[in-house]
Amino acid sequence: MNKVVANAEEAVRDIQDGAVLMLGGFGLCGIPENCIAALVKKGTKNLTCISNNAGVDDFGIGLLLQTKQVKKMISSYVGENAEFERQLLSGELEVELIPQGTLATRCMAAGYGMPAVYLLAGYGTEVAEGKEVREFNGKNYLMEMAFDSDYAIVKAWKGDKMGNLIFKDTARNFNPLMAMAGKITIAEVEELVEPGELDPMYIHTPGIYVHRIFQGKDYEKRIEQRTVRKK
Amino acid sequence: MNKVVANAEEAVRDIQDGAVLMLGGFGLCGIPENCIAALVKKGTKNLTCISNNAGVDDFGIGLLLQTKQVKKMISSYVGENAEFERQLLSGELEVELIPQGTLATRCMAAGYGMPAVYLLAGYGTEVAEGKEVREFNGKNYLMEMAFDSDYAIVKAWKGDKMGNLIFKDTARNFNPLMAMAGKITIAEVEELVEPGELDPMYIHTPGIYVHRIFQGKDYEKRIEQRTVRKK
Amino acid sequence: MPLNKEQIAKRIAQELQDGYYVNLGIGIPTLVANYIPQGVNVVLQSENGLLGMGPFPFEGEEDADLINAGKQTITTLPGSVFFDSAMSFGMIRAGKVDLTVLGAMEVSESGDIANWKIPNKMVKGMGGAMDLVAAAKNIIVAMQHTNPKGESKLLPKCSLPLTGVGCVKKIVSDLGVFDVTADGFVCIEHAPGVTIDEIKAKTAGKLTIAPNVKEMAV
Amino acid sequence: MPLNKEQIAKRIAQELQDGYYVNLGIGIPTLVANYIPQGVNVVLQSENGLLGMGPFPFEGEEDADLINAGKQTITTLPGSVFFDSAMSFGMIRAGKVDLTVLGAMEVSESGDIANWKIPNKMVKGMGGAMDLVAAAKNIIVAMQHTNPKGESKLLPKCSLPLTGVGCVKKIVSDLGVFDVTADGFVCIEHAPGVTIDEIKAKTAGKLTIAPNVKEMAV
Repeated sequence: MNKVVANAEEAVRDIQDGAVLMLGGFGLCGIPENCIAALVKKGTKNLTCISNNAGVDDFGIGLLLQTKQVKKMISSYVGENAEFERQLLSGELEVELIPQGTLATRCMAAGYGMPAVYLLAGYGTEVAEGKEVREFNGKNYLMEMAFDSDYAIVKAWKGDKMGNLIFKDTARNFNPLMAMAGKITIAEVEELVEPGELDPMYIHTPGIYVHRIFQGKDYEKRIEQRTVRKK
Repeated sequence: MNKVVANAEEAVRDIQDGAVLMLGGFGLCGIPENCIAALVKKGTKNLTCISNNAGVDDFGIGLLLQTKQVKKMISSYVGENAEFERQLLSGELEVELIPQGTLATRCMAAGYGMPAVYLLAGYGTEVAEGKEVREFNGKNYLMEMAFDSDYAIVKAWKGDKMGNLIFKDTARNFNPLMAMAGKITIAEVEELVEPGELDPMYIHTPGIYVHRIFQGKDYEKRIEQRTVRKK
Repeated sequence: MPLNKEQIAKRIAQELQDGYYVNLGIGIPTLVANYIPQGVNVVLQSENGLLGMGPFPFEGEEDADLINAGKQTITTLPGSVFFDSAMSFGMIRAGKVDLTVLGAMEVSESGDIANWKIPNKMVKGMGGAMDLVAAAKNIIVAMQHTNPKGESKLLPKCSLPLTGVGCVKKIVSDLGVFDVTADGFVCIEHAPGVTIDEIKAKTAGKLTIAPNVKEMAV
Repeated sequence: MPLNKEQIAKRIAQELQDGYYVNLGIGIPTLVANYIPQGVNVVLQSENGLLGMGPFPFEGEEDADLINAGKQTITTLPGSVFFDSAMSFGMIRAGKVDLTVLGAMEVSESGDIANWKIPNKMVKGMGGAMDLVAAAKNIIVAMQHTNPKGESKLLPKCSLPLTGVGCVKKIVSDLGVFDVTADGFVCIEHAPGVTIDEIKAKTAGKLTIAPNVKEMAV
């Protein structure tokens, strides 16, 4: 069993043009910075990116947008990105907007081998168009399908060489859900440790879901909305 | 906010005859010993118990069977209990057998507000009788409904006064799933601590799911199959 | 005088009960946290994966890994818990969050809400709003009664694309407090100095004035 | 000579590949863990919520909170993980477990399996068997070729209530190794000293002998 790869370049080596990727993170929090940089360097084109947000102009998935590597974004909120807006309005970029909880649950469904789930969000709205509606206990639900993605790329705080992962604070967000959902799951971690160094009771993502893992480097961990109070 | 109750008697005080209960545990591992004892003492009758197993003759849910308080068991495996077998064969007790993963997932579905899920287990078997079958990607799934239970009764290792829970090792099993699924969730814990004493990154059940919590006592934690190797 | 944003938030805070789990949206709803009544303990949920959201950090103590759903740096409190996004919306969908407060562009007399999309403008997305409005068990809308053009935001039917159907239970606007009932909007309180006539004039949807309507205490 | 249980387990162990995640059922399958080839690292899953199951504890070190799906006291290994029962079956259903080995009362030539219920006998339940057989991506059955009455357990159709449909990929019995194909059972190996004629005589379902059938190496 050897899941450890040397770096981001090796981790994303076989991602082909046209691949469907899941990318963990909420805003700029908990995003796989190293793998995004490696994808920019590799120049893989026509990517479909499933990710809650699309980064900002010069960080996160925004970097892949700048280089026009993204064909389609599947997100819940794509607000903070001027280049994104330009590509969308010009028709260069396709966008599918999905309620945030639906996005999360469709990842989870994939990880749990459940092909479809029934969710409340979006009933009676344009999100419901073309979807099966079904009533349970007097409420209307939409049938939503599990995501089918080629790669899930996640960022964890700590991981061990068997692929077990722990996420820090709210940098957890979509990461463990996507980790479960990828046909191939790539995890970059701030600290890679030996098996046995993580307490088996407190692992968020069991290593069985993780195919490649590497110790990331040079994390910027940019803050999108720095808010403070005075001492 | 006051979720802390004095003891098991107070925790189960309002459980009425005919209630539907979920009881955590796998075999005798991670079962709510204190609450079971309190239910025996209280004498509540005609209970429907959703629990993976039915205990042994003189421990676990077996104690509620001895006193004939159980009308129906919903379980995946009920093997180790002679009194159970007698009541079943005599028609005193109703039993619904459910695949273990289906049992777990129907609890989870309730906790996630998903009214129904599609699962593979049991297709083509007698478990499928009366259930909707649906094909996704060439495989046949059964539609399984979220459980609807009045009370979930779980046993945790540590808990804080806001109801946050941590389970020990494989005593986790069904406990966090059922904790999410009860209209009222009662947690008994080996160690009750102040809010802030549990690390917020490593809590298995967020307190929002827990309505009553108490420090249990006199845990026997019986081992069902003691297996050892020689030093 | 119509209420200012702080007063709207203050009025909504009166709806909080001890032990509530509450999700506060961006904008006026966020301000509600500043007016939680004495003796009332509530736990704030942030849908990106936190129960027990605390105040903003002190300068220099910001942590990029600890943000709220508005992407602001925040802190935790004793008893806080982190979880993933599926569990976060799962607990909302399962009715475990007692109250959700959010803003709106329009609300209809049947409780429909529109707050995510304006045709022909750049659409940023619904984020968690559709999940929250569809699944939360109690939803209060905090908003201005009229839009910048002076048009009513309480309508017979929403004109903008919907976020959710029949889900708003109560509105606190700068003019008053309104229950959303099977019989349309019911004004139960008016802002100090705001007349019933003004409320009637600025409410396009079906409006009833509660017999015991009173002046809001803020 | 038909194989004994240990030999069946030993033969199945040859199917293990480095890096496999494996679920071993109760009985003969459990013995497979004793014959994992040198240099092959596998991780054992126990469906009650553990990846990385270790050996039984030393006397006096048993822990009531640490058991396997057979309710036996066990230990962990470096890299072990605990999780809840929904995630446990979720990872099986999602095809993350590479191999499941379990016993059977009957297997049909189309891969149906019966191993949980005998009519008119006390039914203890299916436990996790139905989930495992329906969802695991690769299933090997370990069993005796015939029942105590000498009747074949490899049948045209199962006579007992099914556990799962069309799911068994391979059988290792005391007489040989059989692929379960669209064309029925295909004997690819025979036990040392067991003749093809004996296998034919004791197999009720459709049976083909592979052209390159060989003697099993155990």
